[in-house]
Amino acid sequence: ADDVTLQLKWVTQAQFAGYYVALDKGFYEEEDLNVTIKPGGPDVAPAQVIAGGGADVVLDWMPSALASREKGLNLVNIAQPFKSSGMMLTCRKDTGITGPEDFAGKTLGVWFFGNEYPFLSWMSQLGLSTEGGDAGVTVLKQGFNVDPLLQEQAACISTMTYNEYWQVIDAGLDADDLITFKYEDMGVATLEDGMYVLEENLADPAFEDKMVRFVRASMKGWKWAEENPAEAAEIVLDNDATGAQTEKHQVRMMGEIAKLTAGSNGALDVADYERTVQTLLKGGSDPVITAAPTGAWTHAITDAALK
Amino acid sequence: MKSIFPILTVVAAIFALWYVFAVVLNAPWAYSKAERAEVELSFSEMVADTMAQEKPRLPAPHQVGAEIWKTTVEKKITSKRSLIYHGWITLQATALGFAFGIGLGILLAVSIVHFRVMDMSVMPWIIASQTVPILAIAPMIVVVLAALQVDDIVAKGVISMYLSFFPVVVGMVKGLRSPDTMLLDQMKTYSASSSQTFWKLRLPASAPYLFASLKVGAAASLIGAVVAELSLSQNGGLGARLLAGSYYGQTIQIWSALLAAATLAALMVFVLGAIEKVTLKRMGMAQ
Amino acid sequence: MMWILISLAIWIAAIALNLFLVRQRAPGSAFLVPVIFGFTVLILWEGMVRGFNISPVLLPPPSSIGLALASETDILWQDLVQTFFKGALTGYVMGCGAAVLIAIAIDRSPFLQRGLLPVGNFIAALPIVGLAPIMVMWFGFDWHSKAAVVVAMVFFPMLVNTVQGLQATDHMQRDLMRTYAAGYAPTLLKLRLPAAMPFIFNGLKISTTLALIGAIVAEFFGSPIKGMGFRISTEVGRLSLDMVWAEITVAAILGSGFYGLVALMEKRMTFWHPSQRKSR
Amino acid sequence: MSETVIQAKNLDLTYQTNDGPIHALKGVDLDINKGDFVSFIGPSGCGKTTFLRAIADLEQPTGGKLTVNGVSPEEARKARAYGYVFQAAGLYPWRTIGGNIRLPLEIMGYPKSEMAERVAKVLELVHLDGFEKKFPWQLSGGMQQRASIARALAFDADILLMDEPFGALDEIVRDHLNEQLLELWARTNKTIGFVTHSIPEAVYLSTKIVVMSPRPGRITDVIESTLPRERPLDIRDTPEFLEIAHRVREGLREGHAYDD
Amino acid sequence: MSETVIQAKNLDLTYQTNDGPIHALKGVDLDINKGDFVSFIGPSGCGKTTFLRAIADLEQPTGGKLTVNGVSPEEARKARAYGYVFQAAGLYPWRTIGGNIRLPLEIMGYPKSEMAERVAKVLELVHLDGFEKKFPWQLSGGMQQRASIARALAFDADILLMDEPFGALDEIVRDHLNEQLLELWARTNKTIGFVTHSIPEAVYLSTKIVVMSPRPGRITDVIESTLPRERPLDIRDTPEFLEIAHRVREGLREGHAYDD
Ligand SMILES: Nc1ncnc2c1ncn2[C@@H]1O[C@H](COP(=O)(O)OP(=O)(O)OP(=O)(O)O)[C@@H](O)[C@H]1O
Ligand SMILES: Nc1ncnc2c1ncn2[C@@H]1O[C@H](COP(=O)(O)OP(=O)(O)OP(=O)(O)O)[C@@H](O)[C@H]1O
Ligand SMILES: Cc1ncc(C[n+]2csc(CCO)c2C)c(N)n1
Ligand SMILES: [Mg+2]
Ligand SMILES: [Mg+2]
Repeated sequence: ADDVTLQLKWVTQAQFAGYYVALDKGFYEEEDLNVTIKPGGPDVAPAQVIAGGGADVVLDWMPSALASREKGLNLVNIAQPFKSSGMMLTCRKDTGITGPEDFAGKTLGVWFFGNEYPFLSWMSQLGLSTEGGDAGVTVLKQGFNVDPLLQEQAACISTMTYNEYWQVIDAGLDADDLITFKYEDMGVATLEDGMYVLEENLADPAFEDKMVRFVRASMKGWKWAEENPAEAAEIVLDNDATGAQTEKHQVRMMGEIAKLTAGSNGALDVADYERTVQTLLKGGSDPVITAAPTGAWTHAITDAALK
Repeated sequence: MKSIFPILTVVAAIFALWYVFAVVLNAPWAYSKAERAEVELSFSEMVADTMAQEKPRLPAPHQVGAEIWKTTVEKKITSKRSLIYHGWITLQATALGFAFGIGLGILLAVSIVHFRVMDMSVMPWIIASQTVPILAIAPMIVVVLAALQVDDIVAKGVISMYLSFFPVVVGMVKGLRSPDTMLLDQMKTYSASSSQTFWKLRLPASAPYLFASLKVGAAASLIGAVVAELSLSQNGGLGARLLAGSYYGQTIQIWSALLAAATLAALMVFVLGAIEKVTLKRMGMAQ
Repeated sequence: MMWILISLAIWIAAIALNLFLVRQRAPGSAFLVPVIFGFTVLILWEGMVRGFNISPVLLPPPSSIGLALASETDILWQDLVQTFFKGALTGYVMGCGAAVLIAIAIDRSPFLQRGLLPVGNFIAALPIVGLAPIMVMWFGFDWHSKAAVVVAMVFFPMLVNTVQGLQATDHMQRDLMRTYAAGYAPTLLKLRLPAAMPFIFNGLKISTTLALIGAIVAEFFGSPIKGMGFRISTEVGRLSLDMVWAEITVAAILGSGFYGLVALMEKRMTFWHPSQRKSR
Repeated sequence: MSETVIQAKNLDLTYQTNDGPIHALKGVDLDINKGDFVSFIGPSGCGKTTFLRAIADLEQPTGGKLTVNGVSPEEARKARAYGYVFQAAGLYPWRTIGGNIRLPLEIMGYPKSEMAERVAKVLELVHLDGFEKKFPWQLSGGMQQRASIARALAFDADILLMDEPFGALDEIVRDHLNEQLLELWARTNKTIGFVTHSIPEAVYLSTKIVVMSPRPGRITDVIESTLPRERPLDIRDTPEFLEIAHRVREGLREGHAYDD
Repeated sequence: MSETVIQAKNLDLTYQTNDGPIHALKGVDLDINKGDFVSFIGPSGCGKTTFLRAIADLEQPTGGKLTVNGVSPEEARKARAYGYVFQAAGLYPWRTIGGNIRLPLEIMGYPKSEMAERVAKVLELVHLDGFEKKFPWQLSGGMQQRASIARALAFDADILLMDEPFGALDEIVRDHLNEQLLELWARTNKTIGFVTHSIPEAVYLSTKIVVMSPRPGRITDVIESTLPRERPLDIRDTPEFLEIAHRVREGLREGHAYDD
């Protein structure tokens, strides 16, 4: 069997259910692959891991991947199981926010570590400075959890539809107390959780073949997970080394994830790609990428895998 | 044994303070919940609520205690939800890192004591090395070591070593230099070789210093292992547990992982203290 | 290959130079020798990175770190003010000050000492990375929480050292005070505190590095969009490793400088202590 | 007749140690009068230091009765009746010689001007003028010991307790300081308790020589000196002196065991 | 005639310190013959220890010439010619008394069986038999000092250098050890260099008394003893003894300054 190491972007959770399902259900084995899944964490940069040779494939958000490309690390998107973005800004209604026009003068929690690009782009489209003051917004680097919103340290925080939002709800705030701004709806959505490999590796036909099989098995896993959310969540829980996840949360997450993967067969939609690039190029004073990248994606793998 | 009672008193005082803080820190959430539900909270209802929140700002001691009980006694130790399981994983990395740290520390100390060049050129940089925030470079170390096909546990050990070798170097240098001039001169009158001086004088003389710094180093290597597990969470461990808890705002879980880590450190210090006592007694250095 | 050979050659030459300097006991060698050593490490690093073609997103060569240091001074300075002066220094002063005062307070009670010291050691063993998110939760994301983490980090090492120091008087010195029928205050001021100075400084020195690390690490768990810890964690995500290392360099220089400053003060104030007098 | 300053009646002092009790003093009876110069001599470990410390309220007797100036040692200590010179110099390394001598004066609240005057006076007495600004570790062992004597002399204690103050000094300096001490004693009429290992020193200085024997520490002989109060150095060659010395030596040689 | 073991010619030794150079020895000339017992006496800080250390190759002379057994002190040290007793006992706290005495034997590679024998012999010599298994801190100061002397005697060094070995002992014990030392010396014909502060001790023990004066350390007098080699303790009351003692005292009193 061929060895493949996959580096996740975050800790083991239903966000990555497809891969765990493929592993658990033997889909990888059927393709004669021996797959190792490495969970990530708050300070694991997948791009760095693949550069160091610690992984064959990584999951990453497209803004980070394109930024890495500009830094000279040639990442190529080979598959895109996530059709839509799950990122949104969740605000408390009691701060008086009813729409993006009310952001001025407020404190907003944002994830950095490469996740800040769509946000910065959005703010620059809204014409809001991120330097604070009455005319701009005060940005705070949000940690791993939703505390800033609960503690009223921020008016809004970044959340994922499938994760942090529900943590806010679990903490006791009601959906009626909250107002959310999905990046999809704001027109600043960027592609999340694509599979990336190094361009130079793709030159090797053996590697390419390995990836074809990997993508095929992974997509099989994803579709299985979409259809069997409860069992998929169970598989994720079994694979969580920390034993910290709860079933309730993972089942719910799986349900939300299924909404994001729905509509993707794994192949990158070029229109989505172009929209992401456009969003990033409009990134204001400190743009993520300075020019439209070339060669940042390929359909070669998915074409072979999905035929 | 004399100190059991004072320790218990202090611990009791800390628990009392802890409860007070738990009430004070958790009260705002209790009130805001009540406000949204549009009910009035009496003081005792408020206190009761602060003792039983799911994600309190500061969990009450009994909540942490119950969680620890649940995750140690009531879980099989092979379960991923058992703190003992995670503690064991962390302990392994700690032990490895500690062993590396002792080795590197003693090696450096011996060469610093024997070679002036080492003393002058390396010592300032050893101090500087400790001002580098380990949490910042831990992920990079992990990536680089993974690239070199090094086992994960060894990578954790290396990070843990980074923190633990320092106290060992400092203590050992002090210890190896602790024999006064007279004792060294005496060796000279015997025309002892420098290895004889090392084995018969410097090394035994450094024993008390070594133990003192080993205790500090043990705690440091545990911190190192926990930090490493933040970047290398796939195998579990108390650090991964801490991270997961903090990611989901599970304060009770954070505190129980924290207490488990501190207990682990205390255990190691205790064991080292016992070894120290026996060794020094056999060496005749403890009255 | 060239790079590797050249840097190895320079490395060997520099070691020989250092050996020579040390043997000659040349004036200024206490300063020169470590500096030369540092430079050789940098050259070796540069040579290896270039020679082995290591990707700059893994480990940048010192030259590009130097470039970042020179070109991004504004950001570096702003981060330094936020992290060092606001977070670390405030926490350092408050934590060390409180520890000394409390050490003096419990010094009169052997009961408290016997109880507090082991518990203090236990708490000092708490991994602060675990404490940091809690402090951010309690004290907000700005520098106050960073100072709080620093306070928590330096408090117990400082307490333990001071309590030990206050007990460091020998029997005879205390008996002497007794024969003078000296009260508590004069004994404290004229005997115990001066005798405790070497220990207090020991604690202060340990705390310098702890303070900086604590402030930086705490920023990983939530911060405003400036500060050394913020920059390090953000720039890793952007793969700007040169900037990351520039911040690390600043941290190391700052930490060593802070340590050196306290060591200098120690030399001034405990000039009388044997460890400061003989140089062996 | 003359006023009794220190009175010990059947004094016991037992140290409790892990290995069991050590009887440092047992059934000690002694009267010391005002203006006496009393030397304690005896083998190492016989309880000389212990006795001095008990007088100064640094140890608590476990039996018998001890009064100083008619009151308990503790009250006498609180009334600042003692000047004590320890077996080792015990100077504070962070204070200059002058600062060390000033220490008791500061604590006892002497006025500033008087302090300076007193420091200068005692420094001269022990021939350390000019060393006021030096730190202890810049002086030789002998000079340190002299500074510690100066410190005990700087304030007006009625009772001077000295535990082998001259042990670390060479013979010439020792002779000189012996003379000085006698002179000071004659001038001030202090009561002095003095521990020494040297028989000639004990005989030369004292009006009363207390010979002790070890375990449990007992007084085996109390010799009243027949020498005049006025004592030139060469009194040490007189037959009278030698006779007393002989008696002390005999007293010592009794109760002596080689394994101290 | 008799063979010269230690020869110093115009010896200088200057310490470089932060405050400038200290001339510890200046123009020292001295010959010591095989089997001599030489005492060094002089005020504190005059360079006695420094001279002994120079002989043992623990300090480097800065001028003049020093030979030991015809070779340099370093070669003599490497040939293990010295037994050195330091001013303080300097026993290793982690070794028993027996272990401490065994230390030099281990280093010099004596066979196991001989070690035990030698340890037993020297312990008996200093009256410490039965204490072999005790640790230093379980002994009184005097016993420790005796153990340190035993350690220096355990191996066969031709030259024994002793720096105030008996300073911490009381007079009776001291007398006893003086006798023992003389006996040992007579039996083994070692060459002994001995520093002391006590005039009677110097006179009682030595064949040659070297009187030194301070800063810079010089030899002011070398007195060849006229006493017979066989010396009972009461030789100290003979006029001959007193006369030598007087000469030593005079020599000391010259060059003496009180500020050591
Ligand atoms: N703090 C103590 N605890 C236990 N035993 C003690 C203590 N101090 C002294 N002793 C013991 O009491 C006895 C008398 O000791 P002390 O110091 O009075 O003797 P000394 O006559 O002054 O001897 P030296 O001439 O050696 O100074 C000794 O056996 C000693 O070991
Ligand atoms: N390592 C050193 N560095 C600088 N000066 C020194 C050193 N050792 C001794 N001295 C100085 O050299 C002089 C002679 O010292 P030495 O120890 O030989 O005197 P000593 O005759 O043995 O005195 P004592 O009787 O007090 O032991 C003294 O003034 C001393 O301060
Ligand atoms: C330091 C840090 N960086 C990024 C994220 C955001 N993030 C990356 S992947 C992912 C999906 C999981 O919900 C999320 C939220 C974070 N939380 N903390
Ligand atoms: Mg005594
Ligand atoms: Mg000397």
